[in-house]
Amino acid sequence: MIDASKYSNTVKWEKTISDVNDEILVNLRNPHPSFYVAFAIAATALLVAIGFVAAHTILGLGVWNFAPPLFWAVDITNFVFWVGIGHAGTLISAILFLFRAKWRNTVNRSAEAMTIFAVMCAAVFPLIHMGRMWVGAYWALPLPNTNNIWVNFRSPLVWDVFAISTYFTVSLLFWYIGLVPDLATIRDRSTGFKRLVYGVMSFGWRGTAKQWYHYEAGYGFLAALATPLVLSVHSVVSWDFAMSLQPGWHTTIFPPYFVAGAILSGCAMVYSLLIPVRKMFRLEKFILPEHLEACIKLTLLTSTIVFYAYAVEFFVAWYSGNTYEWALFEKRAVGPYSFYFWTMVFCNCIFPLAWWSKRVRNSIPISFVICILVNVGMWFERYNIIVSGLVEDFLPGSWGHFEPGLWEIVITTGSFGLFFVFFLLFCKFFPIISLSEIKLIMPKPLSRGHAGSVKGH
Amino acid sequence: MIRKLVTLFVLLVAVGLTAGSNEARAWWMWTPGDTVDDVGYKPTQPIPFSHSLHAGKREIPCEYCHSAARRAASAGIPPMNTCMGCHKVVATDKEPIKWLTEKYNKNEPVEWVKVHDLPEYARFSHKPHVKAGVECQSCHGNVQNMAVVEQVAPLQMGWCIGCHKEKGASIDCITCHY
Amino acid sequence: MTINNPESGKQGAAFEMDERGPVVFGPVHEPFERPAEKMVEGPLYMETEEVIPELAPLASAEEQKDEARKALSMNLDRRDFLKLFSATAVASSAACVRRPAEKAIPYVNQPVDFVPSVANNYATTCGECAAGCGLVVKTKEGRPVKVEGNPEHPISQGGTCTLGQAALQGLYHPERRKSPLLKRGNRSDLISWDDTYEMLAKDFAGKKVGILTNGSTGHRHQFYREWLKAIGSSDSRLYTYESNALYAAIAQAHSLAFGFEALPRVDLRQAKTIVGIGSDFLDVGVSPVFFAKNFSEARNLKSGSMVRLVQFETAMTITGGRADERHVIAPNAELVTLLLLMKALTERADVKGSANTKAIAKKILAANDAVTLGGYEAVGVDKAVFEALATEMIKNQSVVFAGGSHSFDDQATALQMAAIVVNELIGAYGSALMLDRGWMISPVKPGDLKRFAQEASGLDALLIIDSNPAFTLPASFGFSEAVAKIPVVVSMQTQPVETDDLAKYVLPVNHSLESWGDEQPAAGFWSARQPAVLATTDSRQAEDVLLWIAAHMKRSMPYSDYRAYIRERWKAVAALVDAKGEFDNFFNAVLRRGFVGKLTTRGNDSMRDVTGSVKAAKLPSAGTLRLLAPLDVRLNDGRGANKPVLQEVGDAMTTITWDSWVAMNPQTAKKMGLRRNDMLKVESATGTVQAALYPLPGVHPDAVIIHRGNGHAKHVSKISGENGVNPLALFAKATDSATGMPVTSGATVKVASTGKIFQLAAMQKHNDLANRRDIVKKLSVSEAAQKMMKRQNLDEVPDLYPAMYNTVDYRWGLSVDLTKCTGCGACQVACAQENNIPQVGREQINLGREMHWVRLDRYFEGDTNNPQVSIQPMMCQQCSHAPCEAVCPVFATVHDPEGINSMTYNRCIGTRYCANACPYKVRRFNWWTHRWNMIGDRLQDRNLRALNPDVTVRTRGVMEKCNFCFQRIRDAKHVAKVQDRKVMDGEVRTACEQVCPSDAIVFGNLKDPNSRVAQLRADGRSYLALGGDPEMKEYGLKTLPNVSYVSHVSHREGFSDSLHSEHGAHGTDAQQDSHGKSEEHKGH
Amino acid sequence: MTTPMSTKTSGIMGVFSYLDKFCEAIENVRDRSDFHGHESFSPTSYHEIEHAYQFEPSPVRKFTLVGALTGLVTGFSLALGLDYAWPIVVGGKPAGLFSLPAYVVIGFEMTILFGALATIAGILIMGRLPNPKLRILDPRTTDDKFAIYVPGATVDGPQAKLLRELGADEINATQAP
Repeated sequence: MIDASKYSNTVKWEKTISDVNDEILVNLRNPHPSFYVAFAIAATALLVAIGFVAAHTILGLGVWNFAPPLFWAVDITNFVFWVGIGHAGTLISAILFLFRAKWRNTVNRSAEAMTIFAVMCAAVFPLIHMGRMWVGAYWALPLPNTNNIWVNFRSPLVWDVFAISTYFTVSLLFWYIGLVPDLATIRDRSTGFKRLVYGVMSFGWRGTAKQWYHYEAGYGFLAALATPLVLSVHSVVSWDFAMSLQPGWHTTIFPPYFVAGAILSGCAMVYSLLIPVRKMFRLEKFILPEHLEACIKLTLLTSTIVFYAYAVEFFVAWYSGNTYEWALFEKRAVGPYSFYFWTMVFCNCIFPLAWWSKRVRNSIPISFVICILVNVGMWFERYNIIVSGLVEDFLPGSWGHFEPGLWEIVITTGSFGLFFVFFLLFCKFFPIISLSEIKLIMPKPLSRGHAGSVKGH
Repeated sequence: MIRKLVTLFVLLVAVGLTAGSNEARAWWMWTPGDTVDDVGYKPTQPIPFSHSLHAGKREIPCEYCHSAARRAASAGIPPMNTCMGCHKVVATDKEPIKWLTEKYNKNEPVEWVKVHDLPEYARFSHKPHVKAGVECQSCHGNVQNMAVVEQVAPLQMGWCIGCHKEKGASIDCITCHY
Repeated sequence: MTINNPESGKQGAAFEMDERGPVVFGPVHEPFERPAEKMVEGPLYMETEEVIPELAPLASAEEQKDEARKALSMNLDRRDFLKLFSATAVASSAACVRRPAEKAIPYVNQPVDFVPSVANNYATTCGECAAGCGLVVKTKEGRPVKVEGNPEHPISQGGTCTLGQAALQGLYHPERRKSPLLKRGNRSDLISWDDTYEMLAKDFAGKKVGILTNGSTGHRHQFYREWLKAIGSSDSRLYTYESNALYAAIAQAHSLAFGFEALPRVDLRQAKTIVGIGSDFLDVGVSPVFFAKNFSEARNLKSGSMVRLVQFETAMTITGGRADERHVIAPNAELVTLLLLMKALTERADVKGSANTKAIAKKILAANDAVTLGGYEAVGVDKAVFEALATEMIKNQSVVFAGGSHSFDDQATALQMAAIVVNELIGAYGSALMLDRGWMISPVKPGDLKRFAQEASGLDALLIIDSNPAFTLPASFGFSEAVAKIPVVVSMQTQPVETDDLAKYVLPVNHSLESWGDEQPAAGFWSARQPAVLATTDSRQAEDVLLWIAAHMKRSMPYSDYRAYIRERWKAVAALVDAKGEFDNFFNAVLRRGFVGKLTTRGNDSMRDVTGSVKAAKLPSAGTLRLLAPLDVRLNDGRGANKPVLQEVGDAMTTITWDSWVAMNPQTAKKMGLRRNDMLKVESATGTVQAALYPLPGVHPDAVIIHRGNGHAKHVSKISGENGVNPLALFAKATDSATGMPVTSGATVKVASTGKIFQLAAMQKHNDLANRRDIVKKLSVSEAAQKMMKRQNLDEVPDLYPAMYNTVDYRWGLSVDLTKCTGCGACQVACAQENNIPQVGREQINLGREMHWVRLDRYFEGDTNNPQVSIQPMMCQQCSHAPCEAVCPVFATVHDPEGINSMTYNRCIGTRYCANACPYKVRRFNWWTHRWNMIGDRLQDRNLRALNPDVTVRTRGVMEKCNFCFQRIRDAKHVAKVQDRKVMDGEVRTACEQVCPSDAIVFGNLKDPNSRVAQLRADGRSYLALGGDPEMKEYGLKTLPNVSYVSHVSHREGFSDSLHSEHGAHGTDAQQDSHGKSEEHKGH
Repeated sequence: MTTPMSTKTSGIMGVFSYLDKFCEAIENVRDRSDFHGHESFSPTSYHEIEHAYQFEPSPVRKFTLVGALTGLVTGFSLALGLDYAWPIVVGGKPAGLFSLPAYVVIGFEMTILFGALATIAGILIMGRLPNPKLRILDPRTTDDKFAIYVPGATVDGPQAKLLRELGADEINATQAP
């Protein structure tokens, strides 16, 4: 009746479930000093960017460096980038949950948190890029109004509003419902005001068998709902581009291509977040090399899909015989924006190939660097799609040129600041690893011998 | 403790709402969509000109004074010489008429307060509406019964659209916004 | 167009006008007047004295006049009324929820012809240059809001040039002086007009007073002469001066050749070949709109052929851009070229012209034998070219236009003389050139400038009226020095200019839209000028000032004001046109229509022996860089430089705005190691200027071109001050001896890089078509003639969605003829004026954020040294399947059932997705808040009063674009509705269509198969931009625009083939310089 | 470490350290009448416990289904309904059924959103959450201990004895939750 987990056979755990609460929740007490340094940097970047955004709201969008024929540039690049980052969390929580991939239990909490903060970062950009965000926020939603006019449900941007807000809501619920038992754990370990706060946040979770049973069922359904959602969100985002006629945008491969890219960037981001967090909060004994390797394998898989998508996109551009399409792709590869293109190709497709070697895969420093590069590459992928797709399109008379300026750089940095401020706050106040879920994949506390000792005896 | 916190929170919210309510209303006023209508707006005019006397009791047709309504976008506020056309001889002993005559002789216009006011981006023309046989009263209310003119219709887009849909008139955006 | 009083009769304005009295218009002869093909409801041109008959039918003429006087005097109220009407009062207390209370302030006495919110139109004559085009000024609530060409006016035929279209910005220019200025030493004091008259009367008493003024063909110069005489000076002390030296040169040449000082009037309708020798007749010329209209008509494909333009030029002009055959000649080789052509002609036996002419031609050639022998190489054109051309010219009806502002050297009059001879040899006089009937009056007297230079030292006082010689003459001419010696200098200007610095008195005078006056563009054809508005600042009409001065000198002239003078003079005009009945009626009717005329005729003169004037033609010296300083099409000699709208219309060939640039041949630049935007030092013996380089294809390798117009002194205007450079500083003192006009072409210069880079604000970043086939389609004449026969339906495209426009009466469409468009930019100015489009300034243009609703895309193709030029006006295509509409999240841009892609500004939230989705990139985003009420620190800020009240002013964060001037459609539909009829073809004209001097744009109802635009759309030559190749069942993007283009038709060899070959694939050097390398796809 | 002993004991907590023992205990006690109303606590959702109880499928799925279907209908009717209220042509596509493909996105997103919200509601409702009145009986159950709470039993009662036999490490008296 009680099977030893398949994983616990292959994964060599040094810890037991009794160590989980004590060692993971150490972050609530005393983080590494590097935490404060990181937080200060992130907060500074965020505050500076808030100042810039305030200024651009007052002065006008003209302060940005982009101009016709580019009406989107770094703003929407960041939007797509962050939405992409936001894919890994729910993918890991939902799809891998359904696939019963156990390694997910070590990383899903932080990945989900990352998702939520990334989607928040993403949602900021459509707002600020309008310049008059109050109008946009008010009108882009289907609210009753005295004008008797509603939103255009045929616009990909309205789909975006629906997709992003649904995704954010579902991810948030998914993350929070997973947090509830862990918050109860923290509540049980604390006293006074803190106990009250965590008590309220945990809804009074008690961990009875009935609760666990409904919880598990609901969690499963949420995962089942979130799975198509994960795949749909970036498809919808890709339609922002694919639904227009622009060369380089108007292509059917975009949805799968974007989803794969999103998962690639998300997994790479998860990895590059886990490494410092693992160090900072001394979680090496819980996030084991085997788990990291599994994450890398997924990244490698999506990288090859992305590689394929790039190749197909090029092939189709050539094969279609469409002058405009092919001229654009040619320009991407050898034109004035080729730097971005080749950065993208090398970072997303070529460097990850090193992971075919198990040694490289298991070398944390090398993998960390490659993951960072993949993130850079994925940012440039979006930059490349948007900028090179717009800068030189149909009529040569309207062509232009674009390089990012000060506002682009500061606000992009600020979005990273926003992300890390939230992520670090999360690391400080919430369990970084899902306590209840990691207990599930650890050796079960069995009386018959092999399961290690139980605390207190 | 919880109770104190809750009380504090409620207090803060209440104070914030009170202080910000005017501002918030003002903000809504500027929001696209014109959420606050002006029904009942009844400003005090420089002289107590009574439509109920002129248009009601004396049955002067609207277009006698607002003569541009059928020819132009704007119905026009009658120039003072229109007033003086009658009031050179009529009711010259009344205070407001004396005031009016004095102003007229000084070549100074009367500064009426606009009652019906559309935003600048909504382009309304009286001409086609008059041509289509829309009664003045259907938008301006029974002015002939009003001693002081007040706004009776919200003059908001939804209201316009409602009538346009009903009458089969154009509901294209560019009809009014260009 | 608004009909002022549609209820007054269903017959329409034209009939009503005739009913008004026994007004007889002089017969305007063929081919001068365009026949009215169709009755088009036009505006009722109001003039200030008019009273609407139905309201005051019984008033006598005298009373009417009083009434009108009163109306005018009420204008003060009118303006206050406006101020208060448009300004919103201060917001009431915060507790009040309502919008800030607005005041509604009526007139005290409303003018009887005034209907609030209905436009009054006044016919008048443009005063921006001396060409005398007819204008209709649309005024709203007494305030001019738009200038349009008078469609009935035979000179401009409804068109206006860039400069004329921008007149409103001059009228409302915030920098216009508010009061007379008296300068004493370093002090300058504001003085009252009364003091001014008093002081000037004292200063002028018994002195030798002179007047230096700009060109005019009307009664103005005669008035000045009479005034000079009246105050005791000599009437010979009137000096007329136009910086466009072509007037003087042509007039002088004709004076020498025929003893008759005039400019021939052109009629190109029958012409088959036009040869331009350094000519700029489509750029500036002598009457740009008249020439453009003429040329455009000759460009109509009639029975399978159209006029062929052969241009020999050094610079790359708009005229050259239109040429079917263009030869690049060495700088200042125009005369030699013309002589070579003359030689080729005389060598043919069948040459036309009288024996006398032939003899003169022979003599001229003999006198210049040395030049003609070695000329071909020096000029850079083969002999065969001239021979072939000579054959063609003799066979066909042809004409030669020679000279232009970029080729005005010391042989300019000789060039004109040679042109006269050549035109005689090809029989152009009498067919294409009219000197015997309705010739064009020269606005200046040739030689006046020479006379001024000699006599200036003898003057005691000088009045400089509406002329800015301190800027427009080269410094080496010595104008400032000469004037500095005159004790009393009075500068009377509509706007601050450099010449003011030389004056003791600076008097603000009325803008031409505030003035009375007249012009006589062609002999016997009179065009009247009346004020459309009372003076907007405390200025006076210059002529009235003179009358007041005379009165203060106790030497009154017998006129109360200049208007009275004009009326008096017009009695002669009335006699000329045989007007019967009351003169008042005649005068009123003229003001209403804007012009009257009966062309004067004279006998033919035989040509005098002019050999002496055309001897010693010089061969151009090869290998040295020569500077040409043409007049700028937009800024002219600099008079347009303080108008942001003109600065922001890009130069047609370079698309540069707001700057001066140095145009050089790309290969020369490459050889010298110079790249685009390199700041160059251009140095001559007399000076140095610094401007950035633009390698311009089609320029002769030895030529350096800097346009005139920019480089004003800093204190003159915030807009033009220190903007660009004035190339005239580089010219040493040299004049064309026959006219005394300074040379503005051919100065030897050295060019070196300063090592700095200056980003020229060029609107177009890429200069060729990148081998794309469905953007600009080109046809050879024979192909075009074939296609013309075929009808097509461009809307027949396989489609999943239901057909549109089935249930509506109108489907608005536009057609642009790429053969006719010259790229002058008048449409951009008209559009900006009509639609309240802001100007954004150099920095924003550099980023690419220009706001023009119509972009002029200029594409070079072929040889870098002599490219083909295509200009494509690109406005919103109003796609039926608009990619921009579906992507807007808030329905801010949706489709009108009548085909207009509407843009609701107040609904727009600024996602800018529509602009990204637009394949034509014609949407414009408001990146900033544009200020309208002041000249701020930013150059683009404009006068609030110049705004068109019919068009919403857009705020920051809002997308905007062309909407086919929807306000005009709306007005016309309302008028039609009231009259229970449909809108007629031609009743609605978009601002761009209305202004177009080349008639390249046609707007109308596509549902009416007989409308002009529907005819053009069905014409086989038409195509849809990015519409693929429908004949091959390939439909491109299938956006189904309501704008169609008529293919660019040219006589150029292999013109259409270039589409399907590799010919167009090579990027020009200008593009290479900006992009590093040619990156175009080389075709499949 | 343990709940303070109260004078009024209303039940007992049998605390287990081992999952297998705990499951065994559950299997033994789940149908006993003297264990009626018992509650079992575990640190995480071991499926072994569910199996030991032999639970029926959770009713949360019904919440999900109803929520998702509501969302689907809402999404499509929102889009189509507003189209019929004011049919606007964009990009040559008339409003209504012609534009249906575009509304699939709206319908889909609303399905997911409503489904997810309903699922959460299901978890909370079925799990009697949030309920501040029910207290946690032994904080160690959220750490590494398993526990069975038997209401009404006493430390020295038969239930305590049975639990001790089934391998409970401790039997503590607790107050009613």
